[in-house]
Amino acid sequence: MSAPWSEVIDPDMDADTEVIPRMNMIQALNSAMDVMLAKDPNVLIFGEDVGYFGGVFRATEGLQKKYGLNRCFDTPITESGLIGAAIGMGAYGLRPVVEIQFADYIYPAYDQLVSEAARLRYRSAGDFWAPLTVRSPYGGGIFGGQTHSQSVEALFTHVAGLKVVIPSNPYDAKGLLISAIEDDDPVMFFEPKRLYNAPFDGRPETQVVPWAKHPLSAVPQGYYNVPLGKAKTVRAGEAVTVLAYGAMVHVALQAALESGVDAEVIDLRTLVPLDIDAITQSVEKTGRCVIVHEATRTSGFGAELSALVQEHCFYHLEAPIERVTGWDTPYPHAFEWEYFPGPARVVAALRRAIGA
Amino acid sequence: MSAPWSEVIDPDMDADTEVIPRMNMIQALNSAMDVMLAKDPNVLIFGEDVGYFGGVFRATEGLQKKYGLNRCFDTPITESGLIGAAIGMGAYGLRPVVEIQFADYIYPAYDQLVSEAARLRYRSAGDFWAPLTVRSPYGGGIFGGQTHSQSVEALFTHVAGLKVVIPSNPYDAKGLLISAIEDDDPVMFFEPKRLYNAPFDGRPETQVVPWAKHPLSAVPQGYYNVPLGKAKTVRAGEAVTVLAYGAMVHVALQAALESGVDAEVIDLRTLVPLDIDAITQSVEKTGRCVIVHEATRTSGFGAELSALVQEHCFYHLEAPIERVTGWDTPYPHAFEWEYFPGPARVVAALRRAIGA
Amino acid sequence: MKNSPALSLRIPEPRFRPGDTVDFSNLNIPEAGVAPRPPIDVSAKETRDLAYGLIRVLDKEDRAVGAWDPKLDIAMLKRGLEAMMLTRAYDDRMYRAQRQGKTSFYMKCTGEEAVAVAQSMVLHRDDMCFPTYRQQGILIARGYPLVDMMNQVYSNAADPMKGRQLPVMYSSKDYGFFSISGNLGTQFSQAVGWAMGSAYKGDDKIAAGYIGDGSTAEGDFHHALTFASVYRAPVILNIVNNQWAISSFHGIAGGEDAPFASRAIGYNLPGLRVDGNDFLAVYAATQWAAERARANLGATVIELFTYRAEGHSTSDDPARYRPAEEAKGWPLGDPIERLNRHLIALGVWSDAEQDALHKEVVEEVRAAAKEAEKNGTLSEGKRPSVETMFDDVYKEQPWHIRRQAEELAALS
Amino acid sequence: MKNSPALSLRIPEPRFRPGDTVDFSNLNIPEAGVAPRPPIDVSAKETRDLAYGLIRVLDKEDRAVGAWDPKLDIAMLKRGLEAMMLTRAYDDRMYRAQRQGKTSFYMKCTGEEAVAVAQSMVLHRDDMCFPTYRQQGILIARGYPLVDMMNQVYSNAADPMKGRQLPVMYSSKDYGFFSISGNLGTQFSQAVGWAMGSAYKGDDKIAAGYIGDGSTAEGDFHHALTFASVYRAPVILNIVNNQWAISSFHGIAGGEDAPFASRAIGYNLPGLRVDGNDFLAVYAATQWAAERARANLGATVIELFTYRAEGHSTSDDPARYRPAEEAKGWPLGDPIERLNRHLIALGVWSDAEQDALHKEVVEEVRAAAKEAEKNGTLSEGKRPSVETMFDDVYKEQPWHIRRQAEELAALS
Ligand SMILES: Cc1ncc(C[n+]2csc(CCOP(=O)(O)OP(=O)(O)O)c2C)c(N)n1
Ligand SMILES: Cc1ncc(C[n+]2csc(CCOP(=O)(O)OP(=O)(O)O)c2C)c(N)n1
Ligand SMILES: [Mg+2]
Ligand SMILES: [Mg+2]
Repeated sequence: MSAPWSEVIDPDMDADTEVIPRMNMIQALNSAMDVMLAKDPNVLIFGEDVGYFGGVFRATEGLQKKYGLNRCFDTPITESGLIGAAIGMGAYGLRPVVEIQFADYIYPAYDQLVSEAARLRYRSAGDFWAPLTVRSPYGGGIFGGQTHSQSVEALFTHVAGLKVVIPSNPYDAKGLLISAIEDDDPVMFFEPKRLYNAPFDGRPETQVVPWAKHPLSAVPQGYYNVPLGKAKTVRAGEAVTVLAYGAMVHVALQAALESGVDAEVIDLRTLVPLDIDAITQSVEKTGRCVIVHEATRTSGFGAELSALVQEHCFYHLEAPIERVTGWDTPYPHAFEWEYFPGPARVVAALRRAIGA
Repeated sequence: MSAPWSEVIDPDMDADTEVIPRMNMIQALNSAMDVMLAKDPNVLIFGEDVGYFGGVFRATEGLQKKYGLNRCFDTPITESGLIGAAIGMGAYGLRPVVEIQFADYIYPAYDQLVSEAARLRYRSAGDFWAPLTVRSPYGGGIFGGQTHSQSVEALFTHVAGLKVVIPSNPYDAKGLLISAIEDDDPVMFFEPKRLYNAPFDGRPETQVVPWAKHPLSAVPQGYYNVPLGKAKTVRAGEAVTVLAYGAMVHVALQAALESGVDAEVIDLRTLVPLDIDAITQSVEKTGRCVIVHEATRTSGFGAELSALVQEHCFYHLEAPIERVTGWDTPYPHAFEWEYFPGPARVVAALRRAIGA
Repeated sequence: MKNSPALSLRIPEPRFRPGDTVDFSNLNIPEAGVAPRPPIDVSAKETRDLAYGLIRVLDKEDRAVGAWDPKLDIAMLKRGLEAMMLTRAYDDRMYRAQRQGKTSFYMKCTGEEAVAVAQSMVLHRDDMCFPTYRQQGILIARGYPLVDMMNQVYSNAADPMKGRQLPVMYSSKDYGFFSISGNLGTQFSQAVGWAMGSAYKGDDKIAAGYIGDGSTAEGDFHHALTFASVYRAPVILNIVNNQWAISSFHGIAGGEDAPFASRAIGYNLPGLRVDGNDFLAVYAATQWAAERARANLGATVIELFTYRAEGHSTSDDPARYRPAEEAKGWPLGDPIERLNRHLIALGVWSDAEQDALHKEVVEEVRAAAKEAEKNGTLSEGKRPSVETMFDDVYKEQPWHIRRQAEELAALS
Repeated sequence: MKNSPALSLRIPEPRFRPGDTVDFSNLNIPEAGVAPRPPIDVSAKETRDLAYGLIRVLDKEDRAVGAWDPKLDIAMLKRGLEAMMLTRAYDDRMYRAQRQGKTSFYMKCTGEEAVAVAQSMVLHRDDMCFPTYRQQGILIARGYPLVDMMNQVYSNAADPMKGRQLPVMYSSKDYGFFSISGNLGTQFSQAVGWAMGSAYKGDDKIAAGYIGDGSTAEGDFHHALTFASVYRAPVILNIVNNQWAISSFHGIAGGEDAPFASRAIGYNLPGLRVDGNDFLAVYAATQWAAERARANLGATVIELFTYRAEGHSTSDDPARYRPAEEAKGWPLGDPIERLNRHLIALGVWSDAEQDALHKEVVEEVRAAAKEAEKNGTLSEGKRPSVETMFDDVYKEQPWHIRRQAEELAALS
């Protein structure tokens, strides 16, 4: 069976940089921050263990050494405190890029993000704003147990004033992170940690193939961006539309391959603002829709997608919209693969969706 | 025009209590706590300003005087701290009933609720649990501006392990609160503050009619309960199903009346666990569905309802499911009635739903 | 174990409840002038007595005494007096406007005017204050137009906040006044972040954060002190201890057994406890902290010991939980009266001048209100235009908000 | 203003990074025996010197000296030694099990064994500990079956937590060991709440909370101290200062300029700073605090000054951020060695006995591991039954979770 990403539509790499090295997602993220630290003196990076050590996933490795203590430093372990400080710095005119070590640990900062970062521009009628970027690894597939595996995106998509971005490959990761840092609104940037070092299609039993073998690991060394708010069709198809993001993009591609269903797979990339046109165009064509995410089902972002699809495409829909998601339980350590929505579950949903 | 609640189907008051006084919602809630403090020495009440003063909305008035300092007391202004303490007390074997002064101020406690209260039973495999009840006024209609008007329910419906309850009238408020306090799981109990002193159908220009004139203000003085997880059909109809909760139940009834559309209005009462049977039975009958809530639209609980309805009733649906919700903005002080989803917006949705 | 006593909870209660006779004689109030004024590079530990004491300058004879006397010239004193009086007159007018139904809500700072006014006179306009809802005196002392403040309170067509915020939640970058949040405490750590921004850039601006006694219990208080200490941020962290948090007395926040200022020492930050109703003491302590911050020596925590003389807000009736006469019994007096008496004691002021000034500020406020009401009030007249309610959620309006704006427009 | 210096940030850095020579000679370590032991009803302020000092009992000659000597009998000392050695042997075995792929993750408490072991010997089994992931010694000292701990680490068929939790996140109500959370800090305020529960009921049980030096920066730390102070809760609030928080040294949490114990005073709580590698000092300080709590005098904050001798977890390589020899250079030594030497100094113990005991505990652990592995490991053998993953989200399974369980079952 060939790797599912052999079906990936090639990226349009319009960045005018000579060298196109291979990067895994961590390297791509690191490169984005490197580029932005060099480009804009107002960009600075902080978070727990991101300084000398370079972060528990090594995303900020070498940046303190290269740019100095002031530009990339450790913070006390208080997610609320560090977001609060970042808001103040943002209001000062800086562009803080902060890391929350795991998305599971973002809750202490929820008030600062929801009540403050998201609302500052609105409540002051544009007098103040805080252009912060909050990076955080999320999702499962690493036997992290219930506090290193959570998918929290829906808790932020409900909050007007925040943008929510989730990349699925190194090329997008770098380009989207640069866009997020340059954006004047607060951006929640969730990184599917299972994809950091290699793509993963949801089949733990198969051998890991490194990013280097994936076309989207060809990442220009210099500056480029991938715009926020634009989805990407990563597999064209006629039978059913699959909406996915993060690690689930790879699972969806694998499921399309395994099932033989002619699925069109859309990588949403940005959840808010959503690329509704890409979605409706596809569903109007296929008449069927499967939504895949790792988060708990009830009130997950899949609910919003399902609601939007039926609002926009009701008269085109030929079968119920399917949701393939994590269960409404915490992520249980011993049952990683029973919880993780792998290709088997997506295949089943694809078959149901096409009535097979 | 007659009051919309004249159409309310009468409650089945099977509680064997003699006196049925009239209570507004605050009195009903107070009565529920009074009954439970008397019944169970493990019940205690705390929160900001709930002690001597009796709470900024007077829900705990008189309880400290009646039961003593220990049973009903003020806490420091730290929502996280007071929920943390409540979890510890719950684990000790108590049944804390805590007040978060406004739902807008619940975010500092989000971590304790999501990471701790919701997961304690699961992660300890039943070794520990914390049966706390978190009461909090929510919603707009009182010119409270963006930090006294928020509807936060969807942020909790996404969290496995929490129950979410929202009453729409004094009778239910008391009966549901008693059930919540007796429940062994953590229950988020959101109170539509606009309904505290009188019902409100979304028409600010009409004169306030007190609860006393509403049949559901007949609240038994003693113990009774309304079970969690059960919706209630508050208006029978054939043309379209309206799903609502809290203040929106009254708005929906008013819209049905105004529009002349033969709507069936379901008061969900409990969002998690949801009474899916009541919903599907109705939608299968009407083939149309309008969902109404005050919260911001994107990723609101309406999204989950919409997704569920189309999953369960796809082949019965004759028109797109409509969502009438608050806008994806903070609640702007000057535009209370432009933000609040009043009957005019519901009427328009009802008409669209029936294709009129 | 079995012979240990039954445990019990201690639920703190204030000394006086409605019906009780107010008697503050057991409150330990050090004499004016006795607190030493250490050099600004003092170690945190050495400020211990200041954190447990009370810095006071104005003595019983209304003279300025001791090391903390800031020795202000008469013009400055008069400016302070006038700004405090204008603040009080403004509060009175807006309170009445709310009672008349012209707006939904209002909050006074009566009795606490010295805090905001004195501090804003020390700080530069390009320093940034992160105020709570009781520092309107900052804007007033800095000459922000009263009419614009009122436009905000009325949520009218000229409201600089476009009707988005509850009354009193002002914002003005130009006047060094950060957008007020309804959420308590959150801005304390933001103030530290802003100050860190200035330090990061190698600028010379400093920040001032404000938090109420009750709100010190929020985590933000701890985060702010931790960050300020670790990164040595140029910030003044003010705790406005007005004894009450709505109906809860300061003891519910843990302020009875250890003064709030004393929290600072454990973070290696100097803590000053200051008579908040003593304009000169507030001025001097702030000056000390500002010099310290500008000299790159880091943050200072100042507890401003004052009293909330009126209700929490227009939604509150304090007589339900404290004796109606408690405010009058407050032993540290009223900041306006005290500065007035000081000027008289200096021989440069008279009761007649005070009366005339009072009339002047009342008239100034009255005129401003007339002007503001031309732009509408919450209940009547012009409003901000409705479409604007969909702006500024993001810098650019995304499609879904645009469609919602259209949906609303289509309804009318 | 313009002549003030350019501001700058202070970013704290540890004294040694990889490549540096470790030299702790500038660390101020008071002599054993010098700290006074106040009565348990001492005021918080009077514990100031204890908060800035270091309570130590074992002196350079391995004798127990001073007012804090708990004067334990030999049997108790040997019990403590054995529990610490068993803990270390257990850690070593489980660490290797992880390296062998038998589980996903493991965390040792090497060098910190005295904290959990001594404290759990002071506390009663029906008191409740709210541990972090480095107090496995509590369970071990109390005789909780090693096999069950291993079953948890392996997430196997006999895991008392049914495979739900990451390794080391034990829970046992019966052993006074609260369910560990992966979220730092959260349980500090819960411990206070539990203690308040006991006080509310008029019972005599007390609670002990644990938090790491790094985690003190979380708001929960502040909330716990505030609640403990306000309601006078019968709780011991332990700060385990092992110098490191993953790669961040204690200075990033603000522990360099003011010891963590000193935070307590500002909340009117006594603060004790204790040599955490001195079994006797830990025992004595805990006993003092427990007596205080049981006498209804309220909470005590104890900073346990120790050193994380190994990596943060199996996912960590400390040589990336601190000198490999730093652990060996730690001037307060190793708790097991120190207690061993004390027993030898007392003339009741020998190196040979120590060796024999070591072999015994290693064998005990080996046997337990063999037993546990019969129930499976994470990678092989029996697992908890899959359906159980849908239990205990709520007390009763609601319809939507039941349907999801069915959905999963239908797949296989
Ligand atoms: C996070 C949060 N919790 C609760 C409230 C409700 N609330 C508004 S003001 C107030 C009292 C604040 O007291 P204090 O900090 O002493 O300030 P003061 O009003 O005395 O100036 C409370 C509880 C809020 N606004 N935000
Ligand atoms: C809320 C939260 N933030 C971050 C983390 C990630 N994390 C796990 S352990 C750790 C360091 C904790 O250090 P410390 O409190 O000193 O405890 P120690 O590991 O030294 O025992 C961090 C940052 C977490 N588990 N929870
Ligand atoms: Mg106050
Ligand atoms: Mg540590």
